[in-house]
Amino acid sequence: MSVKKIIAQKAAGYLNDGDVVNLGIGIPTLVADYLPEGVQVFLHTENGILGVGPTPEAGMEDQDLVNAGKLPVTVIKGASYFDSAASFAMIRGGHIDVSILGVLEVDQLGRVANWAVPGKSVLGVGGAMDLLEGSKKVIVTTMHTTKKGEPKIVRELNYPITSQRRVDLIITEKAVFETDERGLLLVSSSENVTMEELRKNTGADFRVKEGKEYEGKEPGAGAD
Amino acid sequence: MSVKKIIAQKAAGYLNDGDVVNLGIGIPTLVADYLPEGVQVFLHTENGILGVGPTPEAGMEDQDLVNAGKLPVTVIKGASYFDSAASFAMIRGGHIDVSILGVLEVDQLGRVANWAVPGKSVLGVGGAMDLLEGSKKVIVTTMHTTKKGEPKIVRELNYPITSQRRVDLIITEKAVFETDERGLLLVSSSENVTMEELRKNTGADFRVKEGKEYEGKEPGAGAD
Amino acid sequence: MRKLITPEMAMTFIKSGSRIMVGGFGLVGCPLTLVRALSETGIGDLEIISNNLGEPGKGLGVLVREKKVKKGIGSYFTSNPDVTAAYQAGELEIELLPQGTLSEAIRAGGAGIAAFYTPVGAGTKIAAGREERTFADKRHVLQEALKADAAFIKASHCDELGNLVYSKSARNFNPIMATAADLVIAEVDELVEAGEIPPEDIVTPHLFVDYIVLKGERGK
Amino acid sequence: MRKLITPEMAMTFIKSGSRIMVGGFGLVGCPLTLVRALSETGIGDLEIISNNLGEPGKGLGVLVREKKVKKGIGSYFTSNPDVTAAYQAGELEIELLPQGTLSEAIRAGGAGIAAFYTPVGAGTKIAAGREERTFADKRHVLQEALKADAAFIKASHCDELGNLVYSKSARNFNPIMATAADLVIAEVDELVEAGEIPPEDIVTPHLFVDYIVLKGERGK
Repeated sequence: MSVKKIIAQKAAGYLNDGDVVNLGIGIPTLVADYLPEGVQVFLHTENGILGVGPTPEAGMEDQDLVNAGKLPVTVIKGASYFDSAASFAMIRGGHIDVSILGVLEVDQLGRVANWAVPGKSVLGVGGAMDLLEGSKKVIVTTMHTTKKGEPKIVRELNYPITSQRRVDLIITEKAVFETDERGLLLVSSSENVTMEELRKNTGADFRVKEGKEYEGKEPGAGAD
Repeated sequence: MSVKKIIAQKAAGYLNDGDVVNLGIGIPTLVADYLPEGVQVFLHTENGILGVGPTPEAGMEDQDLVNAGKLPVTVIKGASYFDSAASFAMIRGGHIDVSILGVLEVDQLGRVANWAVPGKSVLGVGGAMDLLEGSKKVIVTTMHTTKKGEPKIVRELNYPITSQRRVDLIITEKAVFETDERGLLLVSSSENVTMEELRKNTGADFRVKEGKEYEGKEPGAGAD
Repeated sequence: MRKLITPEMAMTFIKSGSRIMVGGFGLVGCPLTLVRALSETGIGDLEIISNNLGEPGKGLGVLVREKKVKKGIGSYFTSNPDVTAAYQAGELEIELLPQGTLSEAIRAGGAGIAAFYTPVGAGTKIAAGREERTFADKRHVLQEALKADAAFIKASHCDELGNLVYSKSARNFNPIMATAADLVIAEVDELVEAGEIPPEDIVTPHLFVDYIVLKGERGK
Repeated sequence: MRKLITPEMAMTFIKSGSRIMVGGFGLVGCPLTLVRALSETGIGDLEIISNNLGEPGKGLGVLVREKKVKKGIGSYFTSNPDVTAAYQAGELEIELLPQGTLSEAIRAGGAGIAAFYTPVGAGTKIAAGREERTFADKRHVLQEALKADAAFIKASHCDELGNLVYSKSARNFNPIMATAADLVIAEVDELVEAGEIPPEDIVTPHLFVDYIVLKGERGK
């Protein structure tokens, strides 16, 4: 299984049956494929669908039916369509249970940068800020380091911040962190990852969550 | 024809084909019965209908289908239903062509009191303020004087004002007034009403609109 | 259907002192089964957000008669003389808003908008003491959003996920109240299977609805 | 049908320098016939309110290439490299808003709400210099309503009065833009008779719609 799929599978373990979930582009999109048995979630997409289904087979695409990434989708039974103001009212109003997002960076207070790159023209934000601000719970799924091996979890953001709201969970291929008002809490690390390696590859300080083992252990479904 | 029906008929003459119209309780409700030939209007009611039709026959009432006066109504072909926020978005957003309202008083700047009585508990306002504020055009239909013979068009309101917005037309059984930033303009008076009688029964100053005859003449349909 | 409960069970989620939104324009679109179930409990000291407080002895009027309503927030209470009497006796507090400001404040509550500026009411007694601001040379009044602990709403039918559609003008305040409370209980005439309501026709998507109660049901 | 006109006739209502809202999320739900008709006129210097400015050479992207757009107000322009290039060349002004703030500002424009407070964007670069205010211990940003001279929207079908319904996720910005412009022109796939769309299912009531154009129609 690819590393990205492993991260997606870990994130899927944190979803509860009945959750309304918004999935970002990239790793988050993969989460839908790894839902634990007995867990049905309802996928919301900010362009105006509740109840997104699997990708259609080639040739079966409907040009009026896309997700927020503008990719063709299907809908499940009981799905509904609504306009953009209504869709963002759902997001901003706190009606989305979980958003799963990719990031450029997370800081040590659990705040995210995922919309703009310094020095480049800032011409796109989409729903990133609304989702971070309004979702009841935000899960970040990300590779632990960049392609160049630099930490994505950093003391201070190098990229423009997306929201002052701290995310609830950060899930990488190496570890899972929760956050509290003081910062990051290591909940678990992957089997083959030592604490030393984790400290080295994490640009921010973190504490180990009390009562949690911090090596070689994954949280179970709904463990939060 | 009763005096109230005469007022309603005069008001109907000011409606144009295709207008979206909101009718208040009382004389305004009667206006629908006197539309000139070739003039179809679409009746909006603030509890959430566009396309209100005639009163249903006895025994044919639908308990889910009422107007803002909570009276049973029907709908015409092409009618639609919407929620209260959407309905008042239409009103406040300037999407209603004409509102026809009853009043307690109008002042000499054309401002209306029609929601509260001084000294009594103020426990109801409904859509009165929204309709006055938001409608493209407001027509007041009212008896020229109270049952006691006191003017309803007054220099200063004795009742609490409903909106700072001045109405466009005031139609009574004796006269029709337009308004401008300086006050009331007599557009026409009824055949049997002398100027002396009009001045006596009107509590506010008014000017006679330039180029208009002011006695014994009614405006034609769509004459505004 | 996992969201389907009895009216009595629904009332176990409500506490004295709660703020509850109740749908309906007068009795039209009012969740009468839920209101009756509430009146059969000992729950009182309520703050009710509703356009009206029912009619004498009908709908929310029952709660007024039983002196279970501490405060009413709405736009038109004049049609129930019991409300006027309770208000004058100092037993009932009233907050009166223009109907459009009321409905917009509820929508804002559900939409995560903290406050908005409306021109309606500016320069009138209803806005006395309120914060004002001028936009495009026009006076506007600041209105904060309204939210509630619970909303009782009435829909015509509902699928097994909790998607709702409404009948005719019984829609009124129901769809917006469904968005603006921590706990939303919908009373419906009829249940259908998921997929029976076309996705374009659903007015209240199921994510807003916590529990469903069947109209007229009692005592299970 | 009295509201039915040709795309060419529709363009006679548009002037250079106008501010126009254009529906659609990318090309989905974008009124492509109207956009093409506009590109075939000499009308330029436009301010376009739209989530995106199309794709390179497609939809609104045509107007960008032809340098007919003076300013874009939207939430996501990154997907069209022509926009980035024009922006960097100083030929195109951009106002970027979070997508929810954009859609709410358009709704507010149609609903007679002058401005509102949203928590989204507070404390970020996108809200730099904006007026802030705290509600319930949370920072909020003031956003004024957006209106336009004209709106081009896309619906699936329309009855003879101008009532509109939309197809699936092609609904997006169209219903709100239909409320927020002085002149609203709807491009539709199909016309039906009044009464064929059930009153509960109409998404945009006809009072918002000034003119109707048939999709794909040209040169009459």
